[in-house]
Amino acid sequence: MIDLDRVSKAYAKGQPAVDEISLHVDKGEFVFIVGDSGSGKSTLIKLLLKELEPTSGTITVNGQVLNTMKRRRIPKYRRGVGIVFQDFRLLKDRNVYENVAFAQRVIGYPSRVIKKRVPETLRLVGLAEKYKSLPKQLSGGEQQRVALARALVNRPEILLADEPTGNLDPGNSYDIMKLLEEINERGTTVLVVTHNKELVNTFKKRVITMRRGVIAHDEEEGEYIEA
Amino acid sequence: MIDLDRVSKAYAKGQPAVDEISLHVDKGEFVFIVGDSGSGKSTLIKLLLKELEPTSGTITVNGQVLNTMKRRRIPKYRRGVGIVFQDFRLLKDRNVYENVAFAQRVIGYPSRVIKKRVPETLRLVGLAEKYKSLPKQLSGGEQQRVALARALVNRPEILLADEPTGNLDPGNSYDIMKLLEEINERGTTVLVVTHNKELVNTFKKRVITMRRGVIAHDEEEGEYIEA
Amino acid sequence: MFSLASIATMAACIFLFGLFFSLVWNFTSIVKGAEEGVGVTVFFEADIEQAKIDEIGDAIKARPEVKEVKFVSADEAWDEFKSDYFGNKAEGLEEGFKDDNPLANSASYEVYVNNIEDQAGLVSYIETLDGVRDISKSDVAAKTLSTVNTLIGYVAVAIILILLVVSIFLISNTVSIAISVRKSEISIMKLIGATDLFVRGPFILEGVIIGIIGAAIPLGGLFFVYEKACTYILTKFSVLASFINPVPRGQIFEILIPVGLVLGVGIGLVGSIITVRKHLRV
Amino acid sequence: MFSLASIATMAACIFLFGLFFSLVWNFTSIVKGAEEGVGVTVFFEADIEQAKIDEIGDAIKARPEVKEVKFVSADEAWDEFKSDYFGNKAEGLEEGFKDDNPLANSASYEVYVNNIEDQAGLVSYIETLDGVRDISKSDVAAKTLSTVNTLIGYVAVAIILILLVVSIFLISNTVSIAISVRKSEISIMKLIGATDLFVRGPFILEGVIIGIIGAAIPLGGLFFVYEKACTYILTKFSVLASFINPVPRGQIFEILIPVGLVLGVGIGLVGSIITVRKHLRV
Ligand SMILES: Nc1ncnc2c1ncn2[C@@H]1O[C@H](COP(=O)(O)OP(=O)(O)OP(=O)(O)O)[C@@H](O)[C@H]1O
Ligand SMILES: Nc1ncnc2c1ncn2[C@@H]1O[C@H](COP(=O)(O)OP(=O)(O)OP(=O)(O)O)[C@@H](O)[C@H]1O
Ligand SMILES: [Mg+2]
Ligand SMILES: [Mg+2]
Repeated sequence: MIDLDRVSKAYAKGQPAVDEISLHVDKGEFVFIVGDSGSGKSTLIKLLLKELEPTSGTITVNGQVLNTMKRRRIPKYRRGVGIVFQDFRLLKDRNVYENVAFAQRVIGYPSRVIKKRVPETLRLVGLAEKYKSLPKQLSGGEQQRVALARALVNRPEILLADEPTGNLDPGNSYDIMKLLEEINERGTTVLVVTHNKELVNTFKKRVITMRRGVIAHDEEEGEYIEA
Repeated sequence: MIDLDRVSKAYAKGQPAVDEISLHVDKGEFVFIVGDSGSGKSTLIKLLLKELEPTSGTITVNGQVLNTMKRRRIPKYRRGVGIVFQDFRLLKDRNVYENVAFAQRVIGYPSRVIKKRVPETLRLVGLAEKYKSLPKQLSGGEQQRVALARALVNRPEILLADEPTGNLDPGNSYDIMKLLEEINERGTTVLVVTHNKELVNTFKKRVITMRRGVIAHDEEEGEYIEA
Repeated sequence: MFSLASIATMAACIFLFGLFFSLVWNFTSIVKGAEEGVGVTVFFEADIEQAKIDEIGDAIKARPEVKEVKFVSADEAWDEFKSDYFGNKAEGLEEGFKDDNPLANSASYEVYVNNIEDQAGLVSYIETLDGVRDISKSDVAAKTLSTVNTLIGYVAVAIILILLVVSIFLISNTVSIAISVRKSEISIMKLIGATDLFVRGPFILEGVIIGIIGAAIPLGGLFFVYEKACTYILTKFSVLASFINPVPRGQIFEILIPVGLVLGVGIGLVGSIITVRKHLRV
Repeated sequence: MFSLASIATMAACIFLFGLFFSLVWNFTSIVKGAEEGVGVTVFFEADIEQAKIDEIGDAIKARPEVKEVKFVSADEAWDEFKSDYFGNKAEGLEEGFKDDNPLANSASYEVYVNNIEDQAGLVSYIETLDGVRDISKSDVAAKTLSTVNTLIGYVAVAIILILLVVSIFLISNTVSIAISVRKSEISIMKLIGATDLFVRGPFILEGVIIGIIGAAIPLGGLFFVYEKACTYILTKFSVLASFINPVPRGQIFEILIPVGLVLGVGIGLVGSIITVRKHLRV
């Protein structure tokens, strides 16, 4: 499903943010990515979305080599990837409903489907009542859940979630992680970047630990390993 | 030090975000504020900074009634308060150094002091090397630490930190919380909003638990209580 | 907010454009009018017969470049001269001539051409006609007017062009700010999997709407003000009524409205396409 | 990026303003020149003595509104008439008069006033003088010119005002977009404890700098182009050289430069003060 071959990404001269990482994730896997602040987790996620280009190395997703992908094929690729950004990136001038619906409109779903799927997904993340609010009228945790709903609404093949519970209370965090697990069980490949030690240790999934741009540990049914 | 008398804040008709809260915090206290997503924690912090006006009730800080404070006295008041916003709010077009230095320039510190204090504070949060980066060149956790450095650099009387470790790994989070404790021990009154159950339980401070705008629990040396 | 600013800028620029367009057109038409008042005078040989004079007149009238031919008898010539030269205070002078018209021999045709540039050619032609003694033409007046005409043409084109360039510059400037404010929105859309087309669509529509509204407002305003302004000037400055003849509203707006709309929509469209494209590379 | 846009807008507007300011001024000066060419002609009673004529001349010259007095003898009058009326093809006509000048009695003074509006008063005065038979003045010409002058004055003021208003509108529009982009920056500053003054300071400075740069560029450009344009027009349209006399560069820019700079800085300043104030309420 996801293959990285000696991938590096350097923003500037010096120590690269991602340093010759090789990695394989199978279809249907659930992977936690953990690591210190600044160890390159978000950079990795951005590489997988083709938001960033690697400095060197090859990234292959679903048999498609991202490095050489034609510009006009990128949108199609991204539609198959659900993404939760660390900084949410909601559309400021649209309300919750429209933010989530946007992901569906992009693909061209008929409004009949949108009208059903969007409220459904909002209910899933516990925001059914806030559908009319603008992002700035939401609490931090609520914004984060909108971002999650947007990533889930299309039932993507791959879900990349960068710190999806950073602004959520433990109860909410657990529910969300449970939700991701369910989605994973239905076939979606899930990569979750998180700092939540408790959750990582509870869910017993594959854990990739990053340190200064390299993979320090990679364990099935792993535990959160501190630096 | 901080006194709230039946303070409410309603953004719109219906359920207020903060609902008739009365609260007293002594000078030099260290308080955790916990609660579900959307329970009104950030609203409370914003009320204390006078970013928001309460719908009803009286807020008194340091003997000054915020409700009736004259517009031109607000800047002076805010300078005595260090604040970490949940969404960081860094100045996008200034680098890390300037973002932190800004809090000192506002007060009119001589540049001699600024040149000493800013690098010192950046070292404290582990960002000494990144002083030249713009916010968008930082990882989520790094941005959060810049926000913290800005709040600390003036050694404020009161520190309000809204989710200061949400984007940090456990190790970093612990260090930061330890730092806040130290600062508290030097006399600063500290209010920390957090979802980090482990930290709350480790540090054994006063814990205020909010639920739907009201204070559900308020315990000295408390524990994180889930809904 | 930002669309509003774009519309306002668009409206202001097209207003200026329309204003100067009308002004310049009227001005050119005034000069054109003055130009047409400059003719040549054709004198005949002494003791020529009236039949011969008529023949010459017909020959001149047959030329395509001729607009008007006017016969001036010797008496008319003298009367005209007196009033031209002495105003209406010529009584004292008249005594000196009484029945002795000094211009007795000076019956003539006054010939006016459609286009001052054709005058020289016409003169050479008339000179070949039998019975023509002499042709007087005001070389200086003709040449001056023709030059003024060219100069005004140049200045008019220059002004219109400058206004056009400045307008385009200003509008695309505003549109580009307005869109760059949405830069992050555009990049979010693209990262969610929107195609360029999908992102661009609403912006292009917006550009067109901005163009239409931004053009319609000033054009409508000018349309209603134009006649009022003309009437006002003609009544307030009634002395000028004889030689200022405003270009009819229909004639100006027949051109100004389509040009204005095309300009507005075109700039709105091109402005948004170009600026969106800049932010699409995500 | 946004300051750049503000500077560009400012520059474009002040450029237009300066352009029309120079154009209008030159135009007014041409009309003024034409106006000064319209004089009155004073005829004397029959068989008047030269001494008396000189006396009248002195009396006229003594009037403050008089710009120039020119004596025209009878012979000169006839020569001038012939060339005025028949161009340089008057030989045939001359035969009819030979030594018999039809204007024998028509020596005159041509009197030019500084200001066409004073002409009527001067005429009434001259009429009271002893030995003056008649005064001819071209009422129509004087009145027309005076009206054209007023009209052009009106139009000029209207154009300059419209340009001014549009410029101010456009610039404050741009400045306000540019600053509203920084709305969140301003609110962050205020929440950190910055006073209004502290926040406003840099924006005001920026406004002033935008004003200075945005005014200096077009003013500098116009300054260098102005003389070139004048020379170009005068050589290219040399026929006009006699009655187009460009206003000297120094005279125009003595006023245009301070006005432009004050405008630029003023708008930049007021624009940023007003728009920052809107965002300061945090
Ligand atoms: N646009 C950029 N330009 C330059 N350097 C960058 C940029 N983005 C990230 N970096 C640097 O690259 C390194 C890795 O950043 P990244 O965002 O991948 O970290 P992370 O593992 O997601 O950290 P966190 O847990 O704090 O979010 C950091 O040191 C950061 O400062
Ligand atoms: N500007 C606003 N307009 C309207 N409603 C708002 C606004 N800001 C917050 N709210 C609502 O008020 C409630 C409390 O928000 P607040 O930000 O205080 O929550 P919080 O406790 O900080 O939550 P979190 O842990 O998710 O950050 C939420 O339901 C939120 O939707
Ligand atoms: Mg990150
Ligand atoms: Mg909050």
